[in-house]
Amino acid sequence: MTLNPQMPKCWRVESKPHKFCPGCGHGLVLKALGEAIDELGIQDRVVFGCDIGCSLLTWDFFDVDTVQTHHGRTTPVITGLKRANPDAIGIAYMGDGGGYAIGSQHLVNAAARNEKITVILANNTNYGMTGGQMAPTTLPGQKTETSPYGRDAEDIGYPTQGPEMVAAIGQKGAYVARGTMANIRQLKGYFKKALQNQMDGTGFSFVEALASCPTNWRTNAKDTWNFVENEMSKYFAVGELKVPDQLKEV
Amino acid sequence: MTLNPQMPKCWRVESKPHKFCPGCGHGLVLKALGEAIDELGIQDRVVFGCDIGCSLLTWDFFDVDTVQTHHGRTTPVITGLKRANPDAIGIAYMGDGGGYAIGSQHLVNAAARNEKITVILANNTNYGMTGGQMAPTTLPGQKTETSPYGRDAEDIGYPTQGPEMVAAIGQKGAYVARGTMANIRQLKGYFKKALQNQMDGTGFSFVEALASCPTNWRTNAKDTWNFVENEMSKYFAVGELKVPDQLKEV
Amino acid sequence: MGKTAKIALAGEGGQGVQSVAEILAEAAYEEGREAIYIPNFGVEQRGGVSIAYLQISDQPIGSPKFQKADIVVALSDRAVIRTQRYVDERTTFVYDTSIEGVEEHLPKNAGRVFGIPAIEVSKTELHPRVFNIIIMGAVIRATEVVTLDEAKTAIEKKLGYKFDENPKLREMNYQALEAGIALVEKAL
Amino acid sequence: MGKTAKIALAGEGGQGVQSVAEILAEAAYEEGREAIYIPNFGVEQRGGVSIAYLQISDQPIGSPKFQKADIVVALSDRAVIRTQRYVDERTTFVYDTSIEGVEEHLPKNAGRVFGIPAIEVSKTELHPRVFNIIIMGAVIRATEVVTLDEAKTAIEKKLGYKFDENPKLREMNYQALEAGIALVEKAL
Amino acid sequence: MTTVFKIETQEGEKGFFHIFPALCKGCGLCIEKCPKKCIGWSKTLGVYGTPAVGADMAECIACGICQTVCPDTAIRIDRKEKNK
Amino acid sequence: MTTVFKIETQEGEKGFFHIFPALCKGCGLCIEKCPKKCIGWSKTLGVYGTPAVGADMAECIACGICQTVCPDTAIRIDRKEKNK
Amino acid sequence: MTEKPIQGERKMFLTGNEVVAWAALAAKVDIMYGYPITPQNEIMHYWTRMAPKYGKKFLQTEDELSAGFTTIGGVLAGKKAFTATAGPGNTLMQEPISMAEMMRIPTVVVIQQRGGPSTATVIYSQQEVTMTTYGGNGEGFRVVYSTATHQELFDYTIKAFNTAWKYRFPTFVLGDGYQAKMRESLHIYDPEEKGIKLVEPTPTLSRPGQIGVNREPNHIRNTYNTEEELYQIVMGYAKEYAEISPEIIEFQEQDVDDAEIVIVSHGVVSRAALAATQELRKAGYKVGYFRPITLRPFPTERMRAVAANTKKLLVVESALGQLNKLVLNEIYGLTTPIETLLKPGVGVTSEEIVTRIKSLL
Amino acid sequence: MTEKPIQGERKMFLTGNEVVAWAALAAKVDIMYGYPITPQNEIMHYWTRMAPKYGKKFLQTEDELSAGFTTIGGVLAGKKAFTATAGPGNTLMQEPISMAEMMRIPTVVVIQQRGGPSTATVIYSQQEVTMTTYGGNGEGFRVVYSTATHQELFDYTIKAFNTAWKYRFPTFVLGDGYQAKMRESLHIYDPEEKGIKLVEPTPTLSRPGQIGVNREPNHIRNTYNTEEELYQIVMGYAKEYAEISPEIIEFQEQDVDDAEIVIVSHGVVSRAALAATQELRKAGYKVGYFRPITLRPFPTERMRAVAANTKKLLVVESALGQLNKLVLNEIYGLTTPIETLLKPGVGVTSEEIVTRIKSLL
Ligand SMILES: Cc1ncc(C[n+]2csc(CCOP(=O)(O)OP(=O)(O)O)c2C)c(N)n1
Ligand SMILES: Cc1ncc(C[n+]2csc(CCOP(=O)(O)OP(=O)(O)O)c2C)c(N)n1
Ligand code: SF4
Ligand code: SF4
Ligand code: SF4
Ligand code: SF4
Ligand code: SF4
Ligand code: SF4
Ligand SMILES: [Mg+2]
Ligand SMILES: [Mg+2]
Repeated sequence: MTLNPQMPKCWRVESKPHKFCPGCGHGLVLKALGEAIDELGIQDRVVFGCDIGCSLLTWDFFDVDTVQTHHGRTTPVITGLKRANPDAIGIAYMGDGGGYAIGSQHLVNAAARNEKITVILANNTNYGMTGGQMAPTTLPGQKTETSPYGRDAEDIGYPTQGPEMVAAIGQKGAYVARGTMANIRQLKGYFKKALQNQMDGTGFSFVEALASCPTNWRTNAKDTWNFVENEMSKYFAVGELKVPDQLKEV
Repeated sequence: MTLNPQMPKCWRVESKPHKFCPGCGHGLVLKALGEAIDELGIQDRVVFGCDIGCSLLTWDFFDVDTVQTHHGRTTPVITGLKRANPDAIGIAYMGDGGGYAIGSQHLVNAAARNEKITVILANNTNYGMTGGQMAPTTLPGQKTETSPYGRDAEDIGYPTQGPEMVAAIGQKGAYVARGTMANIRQLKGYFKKALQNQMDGTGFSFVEALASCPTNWRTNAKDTWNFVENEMSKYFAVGELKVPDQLKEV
Repeated sequence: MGKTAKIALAGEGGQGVQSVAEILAEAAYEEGREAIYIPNFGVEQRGGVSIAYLQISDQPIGSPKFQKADIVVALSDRAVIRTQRYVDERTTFVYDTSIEGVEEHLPKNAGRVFGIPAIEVSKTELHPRVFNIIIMGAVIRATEVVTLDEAKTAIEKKLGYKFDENPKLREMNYQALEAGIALVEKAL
Repeated sequence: MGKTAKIALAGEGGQGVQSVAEILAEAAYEEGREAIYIPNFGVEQRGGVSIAYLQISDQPIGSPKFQKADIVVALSDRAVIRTQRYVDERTTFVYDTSIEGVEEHLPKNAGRVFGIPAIEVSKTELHPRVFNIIIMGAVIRATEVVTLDEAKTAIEKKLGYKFDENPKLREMNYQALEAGIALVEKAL
Repeated sequence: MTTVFKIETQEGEKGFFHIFPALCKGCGLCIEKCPKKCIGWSKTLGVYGTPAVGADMAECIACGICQTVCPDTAIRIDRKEKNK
Repeated sequence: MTTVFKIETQEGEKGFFHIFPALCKGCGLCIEKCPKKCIGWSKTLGVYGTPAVGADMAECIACGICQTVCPDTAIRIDRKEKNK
Repeated sequence: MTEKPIQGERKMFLTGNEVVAWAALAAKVDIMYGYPITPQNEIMHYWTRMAPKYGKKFLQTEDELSAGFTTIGGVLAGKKAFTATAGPGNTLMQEPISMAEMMRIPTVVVIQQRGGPSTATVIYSQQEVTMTTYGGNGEGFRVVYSTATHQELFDYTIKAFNTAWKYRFPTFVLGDGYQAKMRESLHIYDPEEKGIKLVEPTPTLSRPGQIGVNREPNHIRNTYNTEEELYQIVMGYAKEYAEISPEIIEFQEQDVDDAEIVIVSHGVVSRAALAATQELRKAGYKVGYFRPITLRPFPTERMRAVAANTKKLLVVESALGQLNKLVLNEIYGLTTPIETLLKPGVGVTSEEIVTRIKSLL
Repeated sequence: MTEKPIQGERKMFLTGNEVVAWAALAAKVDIMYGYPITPQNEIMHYWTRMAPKYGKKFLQTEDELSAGFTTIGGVLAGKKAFTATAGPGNTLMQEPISMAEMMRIPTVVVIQQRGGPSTATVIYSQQEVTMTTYGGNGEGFRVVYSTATHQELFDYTIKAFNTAWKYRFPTFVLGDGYQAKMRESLHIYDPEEKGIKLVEPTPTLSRPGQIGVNREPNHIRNTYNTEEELYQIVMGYAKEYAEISPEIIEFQEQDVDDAEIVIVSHGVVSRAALAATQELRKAGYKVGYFRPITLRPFPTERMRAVAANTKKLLVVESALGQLNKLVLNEIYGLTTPIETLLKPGVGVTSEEIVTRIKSLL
């Protein structure tokens, strides 16, 4: 008997090892997502859209129908698809740049319209794909390629509070949470609720996941964990921000 | 002695009567703004930017330096100007469509970066300039040209809570309020604080003003007031949402 | 009428020139003729002059706008000024005589220029609300592009639902139509 | 050398081919010669093969990329495959002998092909971290585009600040450079 | 101010009601808000040819609300000083 | 699954530690998270030519944390059933 | 609910925007996505009034980027989807359409041109020709129908969906503010009753079936890793586009055979050009009329033949030479002199053309 | 703080993106606004490292729309401001640049072209020529410098600010991914020390003084009410643009006088073309080289003269005929046959050109 890796069933094994860097948080986030899809048994119905950002590397990541879209535009593509085919389970996967910067009008308006889709956003405090520029989520003092002397929060603000913003504009029936790669079980739970909420037709679902980018952070494994667990958590509170009634007992 | 109309001093008399429809809320909002500018004595320093929307009709409304920009893009134009010349007092004036739909990425990111500018948004629950289509702020059941059978909140959500969203993403030092044309004195007070906050260099300032659009609402004077005071107020709570410390005693 | 009749109607926002043009176009269409009606529209429509461009012909019609009109009807001071450009020596220019100080703005180059007291008549003899129907009557008489009957049918189609509620309205509209015709006849 | 030397260096992300190319380019530039160095870059750089294109000449250089290289150095299996396209009958193709099963992928049409045990040497004789400097030595010897001295100056410029902290490093780098030269000499 | 607007003034016990017909668009917002319900349509035409407004000065208390709510600054209220 | 990954298995008292070198990118995240600090670099090379990992099975408690935190599913832990 | 929107053929007197909404219903469109902009608004107004009666959908998006990308989403779901825009909205629409071009997504976009550059006027122009045919960071792999009458607006809107779904290149119906807002008569009809086959849409994503059992997942992408990969893709598209072009190309002409001067125009301006041609012919002038209906692909072969066979061309348009450039791109090598009558942002009347032609002959 | 960034002249070995950042410093640019995109990122990286040392500013915006519009804001404040982008970012940039075109705002944008359409590749192409010269819903009232070497990248970036502020048309420096990422040597210098006068920027808004006392407020607009108003504006711009074009136009040529075939190329491809020309000349082939440096305005007069004087043209570019269209637009009436070597999204080497020329002669 050959033993196989403990990959989620919906991961596309032919494209593994995946294209992310060593230690990349995207891998962990997508493992949690894959398990959530498996456990809900929805592989056949999922349409996965990935943004441009390191998320683009997932264009053949899952054994589910997948569309690699354009930077910031995954939310409208999945929205349009879901509106046209309400039976599909639409997942829009993106980074903090794609979701909070160039695609923020789509995010807040999809939330405002209570689109029945699930948006998952990997917050790694920088623009990973383009080589580590400042993102809306970059921490105060954090050095990036476009904040070489550290982000000056007086001048350009503190990190964007995405789920808080979405919760503020979110509607009755919306599900909003922030998880972390440091707690995969919890993160998977959030993903399951976010997908269940869509399947129930209740409302918009949004989960931010704190994720590592060791390449651009220039961190070793130890510092990577430290950054995720101790630095990011100073600014980004993990937990559920909005849970519709029908998911409360879950 | 000839008596003159009680126009704010900074109104440009040569362009009056202004170009708005009879009973248009923009006129009242801009009266409050004009008085705020007068009382602060900042006419020479103000740069006023107007959006495309009925606000475009203000391109020669004030005797202040004015730029008529592009639909949704007033926030970045004023942001860019303020960054280049911090002595200017930048006002970005727009409608609910320009601010919450096509320009929402600019609004939330200016708020997130705590840009030292003042954004004023006239919420008239529709797209006035283009002839009365649904806006993010359209009330449930309200008929517009693109919601001819009334806005279906189940399908496309309840009205966007703009100031609430801005407050959620807003930073320390930000000023956020919602006023109404039904209370001009209060509205003027909000505008003054919003401008003072910019002059103090404390943070981003945002005021939404509930405003009438009798033309597209197809209301007579009575129904216009009724809609502003009784219908809109069901969904839009007037008041201050975020007041930085230095303005609290004002 | 082999040739295309070109008509420009201009007035203030509330004066209803667009519906006059639309009804006339519908009437011509129902008569089986070719008609193009195009409103002017722009960002200043909020407080601007409203112009309706109407062409009626027996042949397919070219450009929806035209350079010079056969007949121009201008119902306000600003309308008189804005429509100058459509006037040449073949144009009949009709204006409302109640516009204050209009004389100095009237086109010098028009084929003929005459005023009708339509606002006055609507206020005193009929009702301000049928002012535009008087104008319609005037246009019908001045251009003869549609028959009175077709005009009535078109009005019926457009406003019939209101007439059903209040049959007196129908009466008043027909009177207005005829008043407009009469005004032009008197002026001619 | 009147002619332009065209060099393609390819390896996995961590193997440092880009800095080898950059240092060589700097060395040539410092010698007063024309040099163009361009890295490959693409969305798959995350886990992809990294290629450095280097041209050194006495005249202004045309296109920054080229069709066929004078020398190709490929340091991994995938690098061997990806660089096939730059090989023709005038190309010298250098690969690392420790790549498992590489033989079947080696280009058939290359002018000459030879392997050097650079990975091995770096692991056993020197230190994995100077692997790329060994490669640099190999390239210098195989192409003779820059002198040993200039290469040393360029390394000094690039890594000098590290050497200041730890002078032993300088020693090791120079040894690596010479080791690379020796490896090629042996293979030739 | 270089532009001068024609003014029509009505005087009452508490003050003056001035209307600038060239600014009045006849929206009626003032009529609705007058606490004394003493504003009505006037014979004078406003800027768009619709009636401007006037006040019944027997009723007007010169509270100034009409001035405040006019989006076009077409109304000006001048209170008479109490002591005078 | 049509793709088969080569596997290296280590057995300990509590269970099996399997590593798929073709999936291991040598990021070290597992090493940091092992509660027993019993994971280290192995002689086997991973997919990028960097060392893969292995466990000191004397220490390993088969808690599975390393499996959970590996972004590349390169580790598989199989616990031995208690009763067996 | 499922009643047919149009039974048989009917003469109607409509605005162009109404016509588009009717045509979309006739073409069995499932969903419209849109963002308001003058002069296109009434397409959405009519659609939102009529669509629900026939089980059709509408989504008003937050901007034109979203309108374009949601349209793409709708198409990927296998639905006939479209959007409509104008001017600055068209500028933004180039981003989603570039993606549709890259990924061969059969989106349909109706453009009602207005004045440019930027916000300019909300009224009318033919200044969106370059952008609609070749906009974005691509190579113009689109189909563009430029209509002149309400009848064509109806016919070509229906056709646009067939073209898009058959060839999978984004397809535009290029109208303008005049066509949008004016009323004239036309015949509306059910295309299938007329024997026009409607191409069936098929889903790219969210297809029925079980993955690994009776279907494979579909993975579609917008990004390539190497220059060479991209080159293959683009050249493949170019080849395909060239091959299908003869099937798509349409044009209209009159009196060109013996013409000493041929008026070249497109869209609504060609109405004036045609009227001018007729008037001048009556007056004995040897004038011809040529009008590309497809601006992409361009009727190169016929345009060349016409140009070669006459003494002069007069290109007339409500833009500063955008049609003229398309012509110049295609007829190089000829020496027939070209005159132009270029009126960016304003209408052109037959009188002007007549005057101009007379001055040229 | 106020120390000069560059003293005298210095030879350096830099990447193209570094060169742009240095050039902007040399041109006394006050502020850069930008959004990351490959292959332009390092312009921002270098700028953010160097700028604060010289009291310069930077703002990273939420997208390219914002980058363009904040740049407009900076310019209106009277500061030298610029942004840089590529590919899909350039597509979005057309919206703000259309406004700059309409309102005559002297924005400067550096483009490092990458593969298209849409996201495509992050690497290289010359597929943004049509969009950069004529993008948006306008008439192409812009200036576009296409550079080939790092020296030019430096020279023309400096010049771009002068051109923009002198003529008040939006000005582009059109590079590409190769130029962005490659390292080669160049001389950087302080332009004023070299006698190059830098045009002083002036504020449009937020000017000093007291309104009504010693200044009037400025009101600038993007919208017009009637077609005729807009027509006046656009035709006025067209006239002005035509008048200043001769002052702006630049091109480069070699061996065209007796050439039997002339290679036409621009940007980085012209390096290969020049090398090919030299090689072929050495081998005795009568080959010439012509390269427009300004793609807008185009060197029409000289291009026509060159084309008229040779037996054949070979247009070479890393796009599917975008330069070719610019050429065709300008040389109509000639009959010199045109051949093309079109390689969308991939580099062109001198070897390829040599081979092609040999096959043509
Ligand atoms: C319109 C457009 N602008 C910019 C880019 C360049 N770009 C690609 S990915 C990216 C940012 C990625 O950051 P994020 O969304 O946080 O994802 P990450 O890579 O960090 O996971 C940017 C700016 C682009 N592809 N398209
Ligand atoms: C890019 C772009 N898209 C669309 C439009 C059309 N447009 C002009 S104003 C407007 C909406 C105006 O609504 P709002 O912002 O609420 O202002 P209001 O007129 O209601 O005051 C729209 C959609 C445009 N000018 N530009
Ligand atoms: S760059 Fe960062 S986010 Fe992107 S794959 Fe690498 S580690 Fe992950
Ligand atoms: S349309 Fe509405 S918002 Fe616009 S001017 Fe008229 S009343 Fe005001
Ligand atoms: S001042 Fe007061 S009482 Fe008098 S008219 Fe105005 S609102 Fe009425
Ligand atoms: S005075 Fe003012 S509020 Fe009253 S009707 Fe006139 S415009 Fe309206
Ligand atoms: S199973 Fe637990 S104890 Fe064993 S190696 Fe993994 S993390 Fe360490
Ligand atoms: S096993 Fe997984 S977590 Fe551990 S080093 Fe390898 S890839 Fe990283
Ligand atoms: Mg990120
Ligand atoms: Mg509004």
